[in-house]
Amino acid sequence: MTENRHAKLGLSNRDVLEIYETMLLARKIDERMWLLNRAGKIPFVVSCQGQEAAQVGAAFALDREKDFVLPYYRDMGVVLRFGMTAQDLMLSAFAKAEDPNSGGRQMPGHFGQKKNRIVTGSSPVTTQVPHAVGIALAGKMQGKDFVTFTTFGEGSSNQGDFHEGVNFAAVHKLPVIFMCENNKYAISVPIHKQLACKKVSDRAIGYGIQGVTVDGNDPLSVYEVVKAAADRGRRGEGPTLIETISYRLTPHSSDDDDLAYRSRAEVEEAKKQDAIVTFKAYLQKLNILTTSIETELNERIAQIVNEATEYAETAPYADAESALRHVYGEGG
Amino acid sequence: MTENRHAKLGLSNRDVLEIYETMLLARKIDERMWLLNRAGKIPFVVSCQGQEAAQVGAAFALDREKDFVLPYYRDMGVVLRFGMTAQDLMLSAFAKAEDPNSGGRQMPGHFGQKKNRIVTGSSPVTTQVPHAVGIALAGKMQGKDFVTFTTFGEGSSNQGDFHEGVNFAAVHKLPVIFMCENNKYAISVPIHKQLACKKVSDRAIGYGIQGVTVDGNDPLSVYEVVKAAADRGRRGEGPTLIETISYRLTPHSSDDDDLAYRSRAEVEEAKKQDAIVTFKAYLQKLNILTTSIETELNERIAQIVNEATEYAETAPYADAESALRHVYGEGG
Amino acid sequence: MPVISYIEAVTLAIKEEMERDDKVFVLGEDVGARGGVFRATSGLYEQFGETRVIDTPLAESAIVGVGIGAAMYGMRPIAEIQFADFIMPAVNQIVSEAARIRYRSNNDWNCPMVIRAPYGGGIHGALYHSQSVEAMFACIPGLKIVMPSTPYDVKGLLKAAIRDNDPVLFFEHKRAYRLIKGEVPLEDYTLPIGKADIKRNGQDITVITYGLAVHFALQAAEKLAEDGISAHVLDLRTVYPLDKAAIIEAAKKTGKVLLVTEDNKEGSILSEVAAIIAEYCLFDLDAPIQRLAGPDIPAMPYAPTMEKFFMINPDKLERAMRDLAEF
Amino acid sequence: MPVISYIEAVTLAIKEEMERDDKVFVLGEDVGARGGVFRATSGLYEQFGETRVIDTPLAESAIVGVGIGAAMYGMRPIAEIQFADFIMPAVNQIVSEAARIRYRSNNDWNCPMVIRAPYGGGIHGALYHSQSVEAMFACIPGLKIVMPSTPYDVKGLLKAAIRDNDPVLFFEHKRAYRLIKGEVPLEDYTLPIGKADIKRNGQDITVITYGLAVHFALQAAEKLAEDGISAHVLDLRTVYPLDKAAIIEAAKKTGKVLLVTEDNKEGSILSEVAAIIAEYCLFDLDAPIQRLAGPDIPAMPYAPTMEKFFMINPDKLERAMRDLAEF
Ligand SMILES: Cc1ncc(C[n+]2csc(CCOP(=O)(O)OP(=O)(O)O)c2C)c(N)n1
Ligand SMILES: Cc1ncc(C[n+]2csc(CCOP(=O)(O)OP(=O)(O)O)c2C)c(N)n1
Ligand SMILES: [Mg+2]
Ligand SMILES: [Mg+2]
Repeated sequence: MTENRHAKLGLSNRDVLEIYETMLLARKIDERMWLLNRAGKIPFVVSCQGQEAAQVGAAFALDREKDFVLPYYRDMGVVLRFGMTAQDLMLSAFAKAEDPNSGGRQMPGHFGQKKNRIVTGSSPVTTQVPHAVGIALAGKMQGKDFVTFTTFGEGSSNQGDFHEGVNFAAVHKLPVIFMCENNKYAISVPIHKQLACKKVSDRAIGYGIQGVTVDGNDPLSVYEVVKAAADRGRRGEGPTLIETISYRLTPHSSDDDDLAYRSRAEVEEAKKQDAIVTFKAYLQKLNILTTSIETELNERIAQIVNEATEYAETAPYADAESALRHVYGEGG
Repeated sequence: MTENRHAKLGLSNRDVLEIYETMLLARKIDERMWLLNRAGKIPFVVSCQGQEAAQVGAAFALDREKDFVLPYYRDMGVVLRFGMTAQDLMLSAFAKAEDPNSGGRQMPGHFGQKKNRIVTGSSPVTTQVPHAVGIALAGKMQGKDFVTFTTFGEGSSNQGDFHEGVNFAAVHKLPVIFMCENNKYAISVPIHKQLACKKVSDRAIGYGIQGVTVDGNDPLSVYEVVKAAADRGRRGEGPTLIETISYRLTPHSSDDDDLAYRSRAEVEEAKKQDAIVTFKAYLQKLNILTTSIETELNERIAQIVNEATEYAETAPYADAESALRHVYGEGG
Repeated sequence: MPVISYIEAVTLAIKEEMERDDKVFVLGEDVGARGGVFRATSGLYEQFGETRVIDTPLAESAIVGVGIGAAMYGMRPIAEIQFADFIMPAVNQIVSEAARIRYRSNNDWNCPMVIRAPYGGGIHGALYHSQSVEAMFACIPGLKIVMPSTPYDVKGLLKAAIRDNDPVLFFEHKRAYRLIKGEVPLEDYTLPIGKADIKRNGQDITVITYGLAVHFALQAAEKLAEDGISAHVLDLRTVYPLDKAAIIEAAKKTGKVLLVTEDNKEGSILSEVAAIIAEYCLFDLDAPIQRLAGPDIPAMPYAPTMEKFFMINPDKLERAMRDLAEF
Repeated sequence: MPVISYIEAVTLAIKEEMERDDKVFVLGEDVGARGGVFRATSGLYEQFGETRVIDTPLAESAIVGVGIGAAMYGMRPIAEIQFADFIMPAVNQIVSEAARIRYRSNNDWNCPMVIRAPYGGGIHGALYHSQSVEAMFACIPGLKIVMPSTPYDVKGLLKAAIRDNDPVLFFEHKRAYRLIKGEVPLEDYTLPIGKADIKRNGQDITVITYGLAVHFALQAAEKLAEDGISAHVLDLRTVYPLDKAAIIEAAKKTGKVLLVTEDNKEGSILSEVAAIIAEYCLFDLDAPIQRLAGPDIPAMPYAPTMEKFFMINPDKLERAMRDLAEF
């Protein structure tokens, strides 16, 4: 019989159910967005599918009342945990005025919501890494005990800003958690054409910081290492580089055709490790996710996604002229 | 009695004398430049003093008939070994038209001389790192067996171009030798404010390449590791990151005042390790550098430096209007 | 002559130059098996293999910097920046290095390299997949910046860029990729970098522009022609260094000048074009020099309302051209 | 009023703002114990300690990027780029990030940050320690670019920049640091970013410039005055976004305009100034818009012959001003 691994981590059955629910909600919103895209209702989707466990496991290990997150475009699981709603995400997908991320100015996946300490992001990869360091530096100056958490792909870990940012945090022993969501591909480029080290986390050695690689399909393992990193950070022991290993289950984005560079078989094989399936099985084996709970959960999520979609679809766009606003502070 | 360490490395007594002579010539040219600067005759000097052993030891391990070097501004020892003359260097210090590096367009220390495969350099640090990778890539494409050798300071190893360049070379297993001349300071900033890893060479692990740290005050140790790296590169075994540890014996440049950030005592202490002294002692103990050879050597070098200075001082500047030339290829 | 699309002209020019000279190679993100996210390099990986069509790590400064090294050695790299917006991390390598290799070495070294990037909006690309970035580089001596408008110009100018002995930034309008088709001769030809091209002869007003806007200008010109207004359209083609003589001649021809760009207005390529005209043919002008450009906001937003508001289009050009004609 | 140097005004402005607001801090290379390679931050390390005067690793993209993060949190970082030439590695953080934080988040986040850098030549700095880099950024909505000419303007504008809620690039002419001295009031004051300033009133010709060249213009104006030629001198002070109204008024005032910059000519700040004039007051002009600028070569070479050839100076201005007056 399956042993209970979450209790040891201080997670209650409610906690792990909530982790699963958040993962599932992310998956369902993402799947809906693909349907909307294929139906010609939204121009673009970039997916979290295959990375929900890493994202939600990590976000649960943070303090959503005070920590700052600088997610990258796939991190729907992170922002949901930090307070962004399905409706917020759908408003962004439909580029509507009410989108809290950007008022419809940015593509979906460009997260930002100050009230939830989700820091505004852009398209050029890895630019958020030094930002996470700067916020941690500010917190240290102001005597705060929050940590900052930022994510990026393994391909993006080859950008200069990764190096400069992590090095700066290491020198100043700042409470930053750098999490590389290694999904084996950067669009079409496989990891062996991106880097030659065994583990992305090996790079931590070159900065004199802690580095760890963990199974990105296991939310509990990710929770454990991120929790440890956050604790270290709060204790003033500096940054941590974490690598989560999983697989991108969808094409890079709705504009991509992944058959050009990887086989269906490879994708099917990866789907066997899909945490939505494996973590669900774990919860079922431990009788935490009973059939009744599951039905209730699926219905609730379906309703949330439906309502969010309907609301966003009918919500208004920003006026054309409003594009002129907020280049600079008004009367500032 | 002192054991002969160079024979084991396949170096003859003539070789080690030549290494010492090149180190000493670099030192004497550099010292003369400071005098000229203090006398108001040349506007600027940036020194090799304290790093000659690393530079000359490394350059001797390369094949000056085919390898390409991309030196940084302190590498007088490297360019002398690769065929640049004292006169060339003085012409550059005096910014005269005949300066082979730039025709008097760039400050001294911005080396470049195509006929000797010394690749043109600039002021922004670390930009030469990807260039070294690109030349190695070109060599591989063309089936050549040369290696490329590039250097930079430990402070400069924190630039994004270091990370991007080394990673690219690692992925493509290119014959590049990256040598970090760690002299403990980046202008006024001590190494502990630049990076937090124990050794700069630890960064090799994050690229999956060989890394080694060596005593930069011992030309023989540096020769040994660079030779091994060059051999590996020619065998198609990829790049190497080498760190040489020494100390910057002069202020950062003629514009710097190092008393503002380090004590005289610290500098005096470091001078005890000065390779010009210690390697000389080694050669004397082995009776390779006899008094007669030494006198002859000192006289010859003094004459070379004098003649170079006189020639350069009286040489003409480029015409004002010639500044308009070579922005683009002419008739190309 | 066969009719091909703008992007087919890009692919064909690279393919032919790679066949012609084995020193030519391609490097960039997803340029290999994927054939580029826009398919500009499709087929090249299959034809020339992964040693000459290199999928690089995700690092633009290295893409350009490694290319510079190879170019200094004597190769002719064609670096693809996936979107012009992502050229920013490579600015130091482009501006401090590529542009100055020849000058700083007093002609000892040079850097024959092409940096290609798709730019421009109207494709729901939002703030970071729609930008025009040419203005940032149009003040850097040592660089040449080509921005073609037709398949014919694309092929002739890209071949010229690849054969050029200095670095060339080659910006391709991503919306033109499949929208714009045109005749392209089968035989090998090049077009001169640095020369503007008269795309339409006219007497009443002069429109000076480049890229996709050239087509908007030509469409608007047809409309105006119905009302007897004849527009002269000059396509800059090379936006840096500018073809002064052609600009002066075009401005003098009608004395009424409208400058058009998709970029923001302040500090765009048009500023220099206006300055040249104001310096060399002020007294030939019958109207103030008009500029039609994007508003001075960072870039075009994602929402269709705001994107449309930002983008120039044939109607906006027609209106501006009529106003000028009536001045 | 005490007379202080241009660089003392920089130091004083930072010192006073750090005393006034503990959210203000300095980060950069050698800004600490060394007090900056030009000594612009001297004394600050001793007064405020290493937590508020931070010697960073040698990495400009991180200096700016970390500053942006701190600014988004609510701090007011002052990042020093050691030489303007070395701002290039930070372009992505400045252009893609700092400039767009407010816009892309629809006003949810903002980035109150100052990026200071010494620019300009005439100090044997050669190709990479002499450049003017403002033109590259003077096309990026979301940025403000300030380039003061006098100690009074330096102090008032730097304080305004530090208190500004958006990113400001503050370029200081390194040759002006010790060369230019002037009266600066003891009491706290700020000057408005975005406003040009008339440095000399005149009737016959208008000179529009900024930075060190303002002083060259004033010296030349005195010479011309001896011959009864009266020059109007407008100091742009903020080169992006430009003060259109002031430019138009200054141009109309005399109808003869000379634009001056130390930067290369093509694609400089002057291009936009000329375009504004050509668009708004063409018919008020009695002479073509003249530009005096550096040649279109990468930067000024090291050799004194070539450096002098590149640099503008009072004589070159005087000649250009006389020619214009006689037009
Ligand atoms: C600086 C920059 N270059 C290129 C791109 C285009 N691009 C977007 S995502 C991507 C691949 C990212 O791969 P990885 O970092 O592994 O993240 P993943 O998408 O696999 O999660 C690329 C090349 C970009 N957004 N920014
Ligand atoms: C990109 C860039 N930033 C700043 C500078 C100014 N600068 C010149 S040398 C130097 C310190 C270099 O230190 P290190 O890399 O350790 O080399 P060292 O001088 O100690 O040999 C700095 C900051 C520069 N040349 N390039
Ligand atoms: Mg990936
Ligand atoms: Mg050093």
